[in-house]
Amino acid sequence: MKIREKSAIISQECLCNGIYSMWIETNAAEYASSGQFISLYSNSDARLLPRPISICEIDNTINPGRLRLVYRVAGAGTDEFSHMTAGDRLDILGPLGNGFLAPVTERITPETVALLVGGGIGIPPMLELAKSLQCNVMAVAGYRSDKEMFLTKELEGAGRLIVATDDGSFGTKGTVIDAIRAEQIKADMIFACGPKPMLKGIKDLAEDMGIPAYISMEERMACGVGACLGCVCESTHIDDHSKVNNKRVCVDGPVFNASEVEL
Amino acid sequence: MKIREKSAIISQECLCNGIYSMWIETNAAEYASSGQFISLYSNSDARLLPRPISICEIDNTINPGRLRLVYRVAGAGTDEFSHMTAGDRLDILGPLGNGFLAPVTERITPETVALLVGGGIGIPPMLELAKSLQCNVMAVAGYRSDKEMFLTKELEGAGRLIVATDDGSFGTKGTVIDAIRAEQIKADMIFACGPKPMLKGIKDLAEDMGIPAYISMEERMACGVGACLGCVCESTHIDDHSKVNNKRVCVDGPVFNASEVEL
Amino acid sequence: MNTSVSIAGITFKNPVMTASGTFGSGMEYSEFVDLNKLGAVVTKGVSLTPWSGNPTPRVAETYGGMLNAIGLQNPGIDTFIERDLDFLSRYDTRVIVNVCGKTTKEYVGVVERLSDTNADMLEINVSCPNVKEGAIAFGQDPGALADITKEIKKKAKQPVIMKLSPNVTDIALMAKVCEDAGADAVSMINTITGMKIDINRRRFVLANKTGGLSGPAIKPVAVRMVYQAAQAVKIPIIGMGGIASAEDALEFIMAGATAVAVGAANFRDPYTTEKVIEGIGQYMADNKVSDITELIGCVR
Amino acid sequence: MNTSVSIAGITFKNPVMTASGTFGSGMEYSEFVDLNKLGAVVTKGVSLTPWSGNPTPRVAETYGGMLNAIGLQNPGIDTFIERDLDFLSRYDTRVIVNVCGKTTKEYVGVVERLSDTNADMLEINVSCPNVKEGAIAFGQDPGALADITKEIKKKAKQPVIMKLSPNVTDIALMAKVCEDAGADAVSMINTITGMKIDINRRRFVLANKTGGLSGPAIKPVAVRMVYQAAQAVKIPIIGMGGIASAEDALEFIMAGATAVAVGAANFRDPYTTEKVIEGIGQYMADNKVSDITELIGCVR
Ligand SMILES: Cc1cc2nc3c(=O)[nH]c(=O)nc-3n(C[C@H](O)[C@H](O)[C@H](O)COP(=O)(O)OP(=O)(O)OC[C@H]3O[C@@H](n4cnc5c(N)ncnc54)[C@H](O)[C@@H]3O)c2cc1C
Ligand SMILES: Cc1cc2nc3c(=O)[nH]c(=O)nc-3n(C[C@H](O)[C@H](O)[C@H](O)COP(=O)(O)OP(=O)(O)OC[C@H]3O[C@@H](n4cnc5c(N)ncnc54)[C@H](O)[C@@H]3O)c2cc1C
Ligand SMILES: Cc1cc2nc3c(=O)[nH]c(=O)nc-3n(C[C@H](O)[C@H](O)[C@H](O)COP(=O)(O)O)c2cc1C
Ligand SMILES: Cc1cc2nc3c(=O)[nH]c(=O)nc-3n(C[C@H](O)[C@H](O)[C@H](O)COP(=O)(O)O)c2cc1C
Ligand code: FES
Ligand code: FES
Repeated sequence: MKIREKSAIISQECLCNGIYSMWIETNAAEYASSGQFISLYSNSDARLLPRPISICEIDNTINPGRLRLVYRVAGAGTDEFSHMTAGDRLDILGPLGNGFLAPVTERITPETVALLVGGGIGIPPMLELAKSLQCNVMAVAGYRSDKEMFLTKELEGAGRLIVATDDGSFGTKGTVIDAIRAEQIKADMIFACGPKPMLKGIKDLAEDMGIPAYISMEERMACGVGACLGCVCESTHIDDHSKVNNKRVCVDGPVFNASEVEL
Repeated sequence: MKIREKSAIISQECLCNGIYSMWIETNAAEYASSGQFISLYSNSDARLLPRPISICEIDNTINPGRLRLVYRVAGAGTDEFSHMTAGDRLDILGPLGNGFLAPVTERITPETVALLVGGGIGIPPMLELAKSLQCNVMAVAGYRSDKEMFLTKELEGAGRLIVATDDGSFGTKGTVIDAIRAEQIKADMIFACGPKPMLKGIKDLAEDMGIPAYISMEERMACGVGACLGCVCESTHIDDHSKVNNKRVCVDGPVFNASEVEL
Repeated sequence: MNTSVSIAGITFKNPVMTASGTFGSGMEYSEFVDLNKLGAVVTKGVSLTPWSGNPTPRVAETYGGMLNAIGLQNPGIDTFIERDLDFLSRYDTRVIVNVCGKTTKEYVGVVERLSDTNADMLEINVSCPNVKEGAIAFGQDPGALADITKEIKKKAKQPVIMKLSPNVTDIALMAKVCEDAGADAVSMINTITGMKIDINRRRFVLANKTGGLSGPAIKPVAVRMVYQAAQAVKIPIIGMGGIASAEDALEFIMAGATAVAVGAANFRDPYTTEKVIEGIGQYMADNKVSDITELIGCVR
Repeated sequence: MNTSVSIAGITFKNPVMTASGTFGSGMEYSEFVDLNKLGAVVTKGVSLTPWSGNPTPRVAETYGGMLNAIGLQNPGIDTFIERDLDFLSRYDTRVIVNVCGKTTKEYVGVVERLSDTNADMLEINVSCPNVKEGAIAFGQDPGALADITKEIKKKAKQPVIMKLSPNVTDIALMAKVCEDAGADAVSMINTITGMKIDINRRRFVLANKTGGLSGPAIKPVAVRMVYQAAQAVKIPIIGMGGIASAEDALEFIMAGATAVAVGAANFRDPYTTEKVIEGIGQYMADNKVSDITELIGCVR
């Protein structure tokens, strides 16, 4: 069930330089699951297209009907959102996409070891995933430096957390891949979100380890519901929709088994 | 001196069905005089052109730096303004135009009898004019009915006021012209603002009476400063700017000697 | 109150359609919109074989509009008939199939495959600015446009709508050429070719460099073209380009469009088509218009 | 940091100009903008005799833009030289005079009258969509465009910029035609023909029915045309259409424009030209661009 409505902003805070966290109240929360995303619409009449933002947390217990979105100011739209405050209204459409658990073909048991990997602004969706997984969770989060770290406390609360920073100012120096290698992590499956080169690294790593990796992809979107074919990514197999090799990130994804997509 | 700035809304109230009164704080107030207008800019990025609104009152005594604008909701822009409340910001450009007293070629003495005629949403600029004239002021205001009357108290405060209503529910039944004829008003000059047919009536009346009439004209505007030639009205004489018969309402007017313009 | 209109003998319950390529075959939007309420669903362009379209990024936002360079990705006519037309057969709405091809032969091939299907009409896309061969090449040359229209008309079992490109000097001429070549209707406008540059990365935003501009920004151009075409031809016109409200739709109808289509606006508000239909009804009630056909081309 | 650009041997202190017809001759805006800071003032179109233009309403707002149908009202070349050129001679900025006419003879007449004035360059408006004769008729026909360009070049003492219409199928062809006919530069785009209908009164908003669309809405079309023209010709291009910020201006420059002009944006913010100039300087500083000419056409 997808909801198109004016949501209400409950709170907004700056987590660190350029990274904002926003709780919104919306009927979409009821239908949401980890790895899905919400399309946010600008209040400016000049900006018509949606800004897709992953769901970072779903509150269906203390304040049911609330979603947390954590985002980086990347342009005019996200800049506008970052200036909103409690009580402001924000047009949304969601939840959209498949989410992390839909494409998981393996059974997850309490014994399963799930490795969650987030790079930069790919970290937020890992939080709801960590909270919702009923198994052993290990998270690896990659940041530029210790000054740009966010959500680490929340992730620690959900399982073991390993941090990598590009400049080595905290945790392992290097990428999340370096950290996983350095810590010789073993797992039954990987979930990942982050920049393309990182996802490529995860795909290779998972192949080496002989385990499946479920990765969340990004692409420019227009409809967000699978109709416009704006957001495709190249798939290894013929896709069901267009019978070519293009899966739609907005409905076939954003989470794909890494072996399904070309990176 | 024309000011382009973000003004602050001090107060907003609905005077009667669809007519709003707004006080704004702006540096433009210092340079404003009766009959000039302010270009208001929408906060919507879809609406780029100005909405010209006449100055209804200038407060340079109690709260210097404030202007009153009284306007009718006519479309999307004025509708947007009507929803603004104290503290909101509104982009403005002004004061624009010549104002009522600039084109007055006669001398005004304390003995002069000035007849001020406003029809509907043409009434607001008469208020500041009535307040600023140092002579005998008689005002005639035309409304549709007693339910749509506004600014009558303020106008009464500034001189004698005669009201005409289309349906006769208050004052003289008929137009302002009917009222002036019925009351056999004598005056040395007329100032008028209102719909085109009314201005035409005033022009004819003034000719009959052998006195000058200064009328405020309306036209669609783009620049508001005389550069685009969007807002011209047909003039009886060759205009100075383009050497044709087109005066610019935004700078040559909005107030013209009725004998100067074709109606 | 009558809101139905008729084009080439086919009756539509109201003049509001979906613009090709912005609504898929209705499946994705059926979660929001009751397809039975629409005048017609106009499907995404379909070709003889599957097309994979252009590389990404395929869409970009512009002031009051958007660029797209999808490149006509589609599953080809076989899957389309089997899946999409079958899906649409369950709804009480008209089905207009948008057809694309690289050569006249390919267009005709698709048209022939559609002969004994539930497609009510065919819309021939000779105006897509985002593919190298075919498409816009036909739509920008009066001679080529006449030829392809004639070839298609020879084989088509259903009425044929030629979808025109705004990227021409004289839209009235192009509409006339279609009428003379036997087209049953014309639709306009397809997107206007545009470009966006990312000044920080110093490169094109779209992988295809150029894309087609659509959305509210282009509405005045589209209304003008519908008006000019309406003065030149007698066949019905389906108008589109920036429609996001009933007021927008009525502008097109008054300019001469018999029907209208909602495109990019669906992306911002999936309920747009239903709102446009309701709003037109409201306008008719408020203004005591008993038959929508009174409004078609009423401004001259 | 060098921000100066050169067109046909004339140097401009920066690439930012005013778009003809949106800035008068600078008088009205000199209250807001220091004209000495501008690359050039491009004046409103001037004809041989005074023109009274079209009836009102002449302007209408559209989503993210505006329509105008001024119809080239102007005082004629005599008053213009005496008053406007004299006014501009007091400023340290380049002066480009925009020229219009109904016949080739009229254009040439204006051009000749300008020979011994302080006009630095001439911009020939063969693309105004709002007058019945002349203007756009020349700008939409390659043959007529070549002819008028040649005639004007024969008589012109100053370098000649041909101002092109976007209402054509192939802008690259039109630019090439001008180059081949001897034009020193081309400028683009003039406005795109559009229309607005008042659905409540059921009539055209503009007295002229159609008008020219300008403003942010048209920017993607303008950038695309500048890019296409830049791939086709070697003469410099002056780009315009929807520029309201330095970012917008830089898109045009990277697409291939040597200079840019600000039009409708002046109406919303009279300080736009100065802000664009400052913003370009800021971009150059931030990105360590020492010479603006490095950016011209850098995206391909
Ligand atoms: C499935 C998905 C989930 C995402 N989750 C998050 C998240 O949780 N937190 C976060 O900070 N960012 C996330 N992003 C990226 C986010 O959508 C963009 O940063 C954002 O749209 C930029 O908008 P803007 O107006 O600030 O930038 P502008 O550059 O002004 O945007 C212009 C247009 O391009 C689109 N666009 C620009 N960058 C991207 C991008 N990287 N991906 C998709 N569209 C883009 C915008 O949506 C808009 O339509 C996600 C993207 C996708 C596809
Ligand atoms: C010199 C002058 C003084 C005015 N003073 C007042 C006043 O004191 N109070 C008042 O209520 N109205 C006044 N008006 C009319 C007022 O400008 C319009 O009602 C208003 O612009 C409508 O804007 P909108 O967005 O609500 O309507 P829309 O129809 O949505 O406006 C669309 C466009 O048309 C323009 N427009 C529409 N109607 C008019 C009009 N009648 N005159 C000029 N432009 C118009 C708008 O400015 C806008 O650019 C004045 C007009 C002028 C020219
Ligand atoms: C994403 C997208 C895909 C499109 N695909 C097609 C298509 O396949 N066939 C076609 O004829 N037109 C296509 N169009 C053009 C639209 O049908 C329509 O003519 C155009 O977008 C103008 O309408 P709008 O402004 O309401 O979007 C497409 C437009 C968009 C935005
Ligand atoms: C009110 C107005 C008047 C114009 N007059 C002229 C003119 O006299 N000569 C000309 O060549 N272009 C004229 N133009 C076109 C502009 O110079 C410019 O090419 C066009 O508006 C696109 O730029 P913009 O979107 O920045 O406005 C005029 C445009 C407007 C809006
Ligand atoms: S955004 Fe339209 S198909 Fe994915
Ligand atoms: S509005 Fe531009 S000249 Fe008056």
